[in-house]
Amino acid sequence: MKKEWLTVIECTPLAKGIYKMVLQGTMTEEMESPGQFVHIKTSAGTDPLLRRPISICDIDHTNNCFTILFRAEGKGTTELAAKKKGEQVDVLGPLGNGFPIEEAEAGESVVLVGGGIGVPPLYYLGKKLKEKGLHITSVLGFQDKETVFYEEEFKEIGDVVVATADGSYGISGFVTDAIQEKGLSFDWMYSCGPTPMLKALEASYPEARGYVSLEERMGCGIGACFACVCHLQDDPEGTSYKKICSDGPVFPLRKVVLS
Amino acid sequence: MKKEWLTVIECTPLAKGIYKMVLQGTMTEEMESPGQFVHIKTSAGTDPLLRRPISICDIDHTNNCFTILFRAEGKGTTELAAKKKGEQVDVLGPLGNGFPIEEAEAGESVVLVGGGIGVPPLYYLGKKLKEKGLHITSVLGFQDKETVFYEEEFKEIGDVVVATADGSYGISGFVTDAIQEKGLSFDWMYSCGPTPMLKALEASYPEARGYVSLEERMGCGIGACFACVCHLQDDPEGTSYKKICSDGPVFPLRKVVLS
Amino acid sequence: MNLSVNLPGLPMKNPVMPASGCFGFGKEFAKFYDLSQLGAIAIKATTVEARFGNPTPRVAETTAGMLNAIGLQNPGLDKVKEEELPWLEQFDVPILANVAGSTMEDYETAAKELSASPNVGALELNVSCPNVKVGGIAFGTDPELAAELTARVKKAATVPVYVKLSPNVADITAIAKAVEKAGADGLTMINTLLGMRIDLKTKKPILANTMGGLSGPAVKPVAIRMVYQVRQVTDLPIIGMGGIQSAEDVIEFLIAGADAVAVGTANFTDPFVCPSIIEELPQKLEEHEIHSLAELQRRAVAR
Amino acid sequence: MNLSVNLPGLPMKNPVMPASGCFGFGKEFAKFYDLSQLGAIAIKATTVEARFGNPTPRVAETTAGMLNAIGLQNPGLDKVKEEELPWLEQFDVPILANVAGSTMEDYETAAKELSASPNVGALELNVSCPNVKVGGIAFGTDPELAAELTARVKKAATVPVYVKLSPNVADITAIAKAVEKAGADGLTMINTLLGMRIDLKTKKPILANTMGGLSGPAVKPVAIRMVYQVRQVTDLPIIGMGGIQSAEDVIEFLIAGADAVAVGTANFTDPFVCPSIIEELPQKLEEHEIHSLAELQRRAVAR
Ligand SMILES: Cc1cc2nc3c(=O)[nH]c(=O)nc-3n(C[C@H](O)[C@H](O)[C@H](O)COP(=O)(O)OP(=O)(O)OC[C@H]3O[C@@H](n4cnc5c(N)ncnc54)[C@H](O)[C@@H]3O)c2cc1C
Ligand SMILES: Cc1cc2nc3c(=O)[nH]c(=O)nc-3n(C[C@H](O)[C@H](O)[C@H](O)COP(=O)(O)OP(=O)(O)OC[C@H]3O[C@@H](n4cnc5c(N)ncnc54)[C@H](O)[C@@H]3O)c2cc1C
Ligand SMILES: Cc1cc2nc3c(=O)[nH]c(=O)nc-3n(C[C@H](O)[C@H](O)[C@H](O)COP(=O)(O)O)c2cc1C
Ligand SMILES: Cc1cc2nc3c(=O)[nH]c(=O)nc-3n(C[C@H](O)[C@H](O)[C@H](O)COP(=O)(O)O)c2cc1C
Ligand code: FES
Ligand code: FES
Repeated sequence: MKKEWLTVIECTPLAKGIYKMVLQGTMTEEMESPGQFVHIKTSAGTDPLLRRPISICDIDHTNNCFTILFRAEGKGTTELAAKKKGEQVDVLGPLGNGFPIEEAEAGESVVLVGGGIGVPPLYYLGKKLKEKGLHITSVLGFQDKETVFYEEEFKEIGDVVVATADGSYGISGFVTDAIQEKGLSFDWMYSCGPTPMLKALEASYPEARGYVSLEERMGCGIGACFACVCHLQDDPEGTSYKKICSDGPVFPLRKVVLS
Repeated sequence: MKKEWLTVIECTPLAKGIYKMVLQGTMTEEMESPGQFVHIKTSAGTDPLLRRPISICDIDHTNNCFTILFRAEGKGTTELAAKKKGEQVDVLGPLGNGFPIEEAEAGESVVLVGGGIGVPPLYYLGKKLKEKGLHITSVLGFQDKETVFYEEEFKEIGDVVVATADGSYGISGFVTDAIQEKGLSFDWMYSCGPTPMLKALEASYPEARGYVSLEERMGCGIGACFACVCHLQDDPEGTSYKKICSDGPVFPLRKVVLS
Repeated sequence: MNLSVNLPGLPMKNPVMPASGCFGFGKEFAKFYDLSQLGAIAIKATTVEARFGNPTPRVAETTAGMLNAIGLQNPGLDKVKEEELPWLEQFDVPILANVAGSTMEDYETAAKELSASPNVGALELNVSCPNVKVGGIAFGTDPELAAELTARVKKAATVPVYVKLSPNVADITAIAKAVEKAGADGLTMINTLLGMRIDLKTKKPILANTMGGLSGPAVKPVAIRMVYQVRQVTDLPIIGMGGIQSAEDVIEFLIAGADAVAVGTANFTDPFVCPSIIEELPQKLEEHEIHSLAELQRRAVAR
Repeated sequence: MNLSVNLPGLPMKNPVMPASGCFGFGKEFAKFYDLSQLGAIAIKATTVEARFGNPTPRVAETTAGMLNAIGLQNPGLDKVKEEELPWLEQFDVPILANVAGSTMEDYETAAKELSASPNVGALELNVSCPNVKVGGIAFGTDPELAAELTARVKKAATVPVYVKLSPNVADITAIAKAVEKAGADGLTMINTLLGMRIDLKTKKPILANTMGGLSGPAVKPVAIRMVYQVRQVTDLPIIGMGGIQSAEDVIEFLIAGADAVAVGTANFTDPFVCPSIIEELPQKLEEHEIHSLAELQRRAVAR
């Protein structure tokens, strides 16, 4: 965990509103576990004030670089998208705990289920799982054809099924529809995406082994402010909790209350 | 009076903390009277929020350009100084009423008295007065040698006397000391600088004909908010007033209360 | 989309007006655009006698905001009636005349006289200006005084009366309810939050008046909260303000419970801000799937 | 330059501490720097029983600020005493323990127990948290209740007691005077301003709790004003806070009348903000020709 000025090596549009940024700096050395995130100050000064949490999508230890993919939507991400090659960005990271891959064994099959801007953290995860010798199917859900990204990259690590909500590309419907339609079976499920998607997955596959990565509005990103807590499924009304930023963002399926 | 995005043609340091910026745009067409100012939004967004008033130092109608000189001190001016050639700047102007030069006649002598960052508006004024055939002596006061600027430029329009408060360059002392030391006499006095300087001039030359340009913290810069009013010397406690932004910033000597 | 909003005394083409004190009497902005585009105009506070106001500096920038201590400088009732208001008659726009004073009698006199002007659609009682030391501030923070003043001004006035609420209170709903009971026809809120800045060079407050009123984007969350709170306790029309800079900000106020809005400080950074917002508003409403202003107005924000 | 400040119960190496709720119990920041560098640490509000707090979202960004509605989540008195405070003993830094509750008895119990911990130098009575619906808020806006609570906690506590004032009041000096009379050893101010933001997409408040507390640079002018006002009416030590981001901001608070300061929201944007400010402070003081902190403290800002 470091606060460092990183250098923008690349910042390019990938799909409608979606950008790819490659950042370089010594912070990369600390990045091991897929699914961690960085917390980015998109501009000096107070406008906007808070950092923006963005998942690490890919890591290149040789060049001390890592990749993030993000949707330029609000003020902070729009400013981030405007950074040019060579500019410096104030980044805190790597933060949180990524996807555990120790238990998954060579030869087993994995489904990576990503929804929209939840897709990025699954990419480096997939690479790692492939290295371990697992069979990977990626099910990637997007709004429409224009917002599809990284299909080719995921193809390099396994099979890919794309679904779009409006049916303009791939399977029409949600990722759960796509998994069913393809009749996919798997030993492990790793997922990241909007909460309703994660809930649907937990409901449809109540026995599945695996992990989900969550999002929540954050203050500090390091576990100090209690902005990002969630209840546990075995104590949904009680005082036990997990912090998404520092205990997560990745949790075992059915561990925490998705809300 | 326009709100326009102007193009930065040049932005270079002139002296310690002092920058010269040349801006291009159709707004220049409306600039006639020397001593008017522009109101600049130094960055998009809310940080900083308000515009910064900066005097017009020189006008080049041929190229639709004008020059400003400013001290990079606080947040806004520091950001302005960081602009690069080709960038666009949001400018409101030209604002206010400049120095009247109708009454001054060819052959008469003029002293231009500028203090620090009050020097810039006197430059275009001097050029105009020279065109009219007046004899010009510029008395320019600065803090120290490092903050002296535009001495050469003023030499092109007449005699120049430089004074520095710490004596590190030119005459040691204030502009009033310099005028006395040189035994200058003049038909007209035009001045811009810190209020204590203007007060000292009015006190030392109670009969002088001429004009002073004032500064005040501004809100709107166009006469709507009443942030920048001053009392009149013939009604110092009453309800009559002038707005520095829209009635001024230039007023006849001894017209308004300097405070 | 039909943007018109019909408020007591103020038949507005659209829900956007410049806020009092941030637009003078309109003359300066008329050089930039046709004032008939505006939903209404809230003119600068008028007192019975001309006032010079406070010594300068009167403004200080703060992070995402500004402090002002103008001190109600204005040319006085007679001049406003004889010069400023008649000049504004050339525009097709209702005027909300902001009234201030140090005694209840002052308010009554100004209210009576201003209501008689043909283009004054309504009055806005400035009971909340933090920059006047006599009276003013106390009226706005004490529900009983505010109610008494409202009742007296209602008697004196011949046009609807809006009361401008101060945010410098523990419970804004108490004042809102008190002035409603006293007969107010509407509420405008919020006035500025009392603030201060110190110049490190001089070690003294930047404002000659020491303290001043904070406005601008910094205060918007406080304003939204107060509009929301007041909307829960009254059905009076609310003209919301505090930090508005964009059509999105306007929509946020409307959802919170405002019927119309006023734009203050933003006029200083962009003289075209009001017409720009008015132009953008239909598209932004559509983007957010709002098909009429009526959909939003008076809608309690339930969660 | 000697930066030390000796406040009741808090022998501080320098006038800078992190603000309660913005620093947890220090563990996270200890990964970035040695906490012994800090003047003091204000730990997260502690209640007798563990609390989960409010539903999420609990934070919302605003212009130059943020809203929070954490809802006093904390592990409860026992755990704070047995785990958090002992862990902090490894650092050479006095602790200001923030105490919250819904009843006076809660406050008394927590105060009594926390004062018994060896590294707790003083207590900070959180009578002003806008995020708890029972009790809390009322204590902070009613001078009599605040005074009664202060008196009772003073009896229960064995270390000095600071009262944390709410800015959501019409007259902050009234509360300050009331708690001083009731025996408070110091004041900390300001807590957050009540605010709200609405999400245009959902048309609902962003915070699950509807409203939350506004902090960050946006509120600094309000905080400076309140510290200044309170400094005119009391000689109690004041720990000032609200929007501090830099050494200059610290100096502004000291000139306004604070004896020390706390840094809240800025810890989220820069985890190193406290040590950076401490490092910068001597140079910035020199730049502004301030030769000792004593020069500034208790100096009424006259103009
Ligand atoms: C652990 C984690 C990993 C993430 N990874 C990615 C990623 O790889 N790519 C990507 O595009 N997005 C990712 N997000 C979401 C991303 O943080 C938000 O889209 C972003 O903060 C929005 O900022 P903005 O400036 O566009 O929006 P604004 O509307 O200006 O944001 C206002 C405030 O709300 C917060 N906010 C708004 N939406 C979200 C959200 N969905 N989640 C958390 N905070 C939010 C912002 O951080 C900011 O504080 C991730 C979020 C989390 C928590
Ligand atoms: C009519 C007029 C003409 C001017 N011409 C020039 C010029 O040609 N060159 C130049 O360098 N400066 C000029 N100034 C002064 C210049 O406006 C200030 O130096 C500048 O606004 C300071 O901004 P900042 O971002 O550096 O400081 P900050 O401290 O960030 O400013 C904070 C706020 O205070 C205001 N402020 C601070 N100092 C002054 C000041 N001296 N006068 C007015 N407002 C101030 C700022 O505008 C801003 O609103 C002029 C001022 C006026 C009124
Ligand atoms: C310079 C200035 C002068 C103001 N004068 C008045 C006034 O005369 N009467 C009044 O009721 N409000 C006055 N206000 C308050 C505004 O009308 C408005 O309530 C406040 O500024 C919040 O809106 P904003 O954040 O959009 O500026 C003034 C505000 C500013 C900034
Ligand atoms: C996320 C968050 C949590 C807070 N929790 C507490 C708390 O538990 N107790 C308390 O007294 N103040 C709490 N505060 C208020 C801060 O201590 C401080 O008074 C306020 O944030 C103003 O300072 P700032 O602008 O530097 O953040 C909290 C503030 C924030 C932003
Ligand atoms: S964001 Fe602060 S605890 Fe998670
Ligand atoms: S700055 Fe607004 S009237 Fe002069």
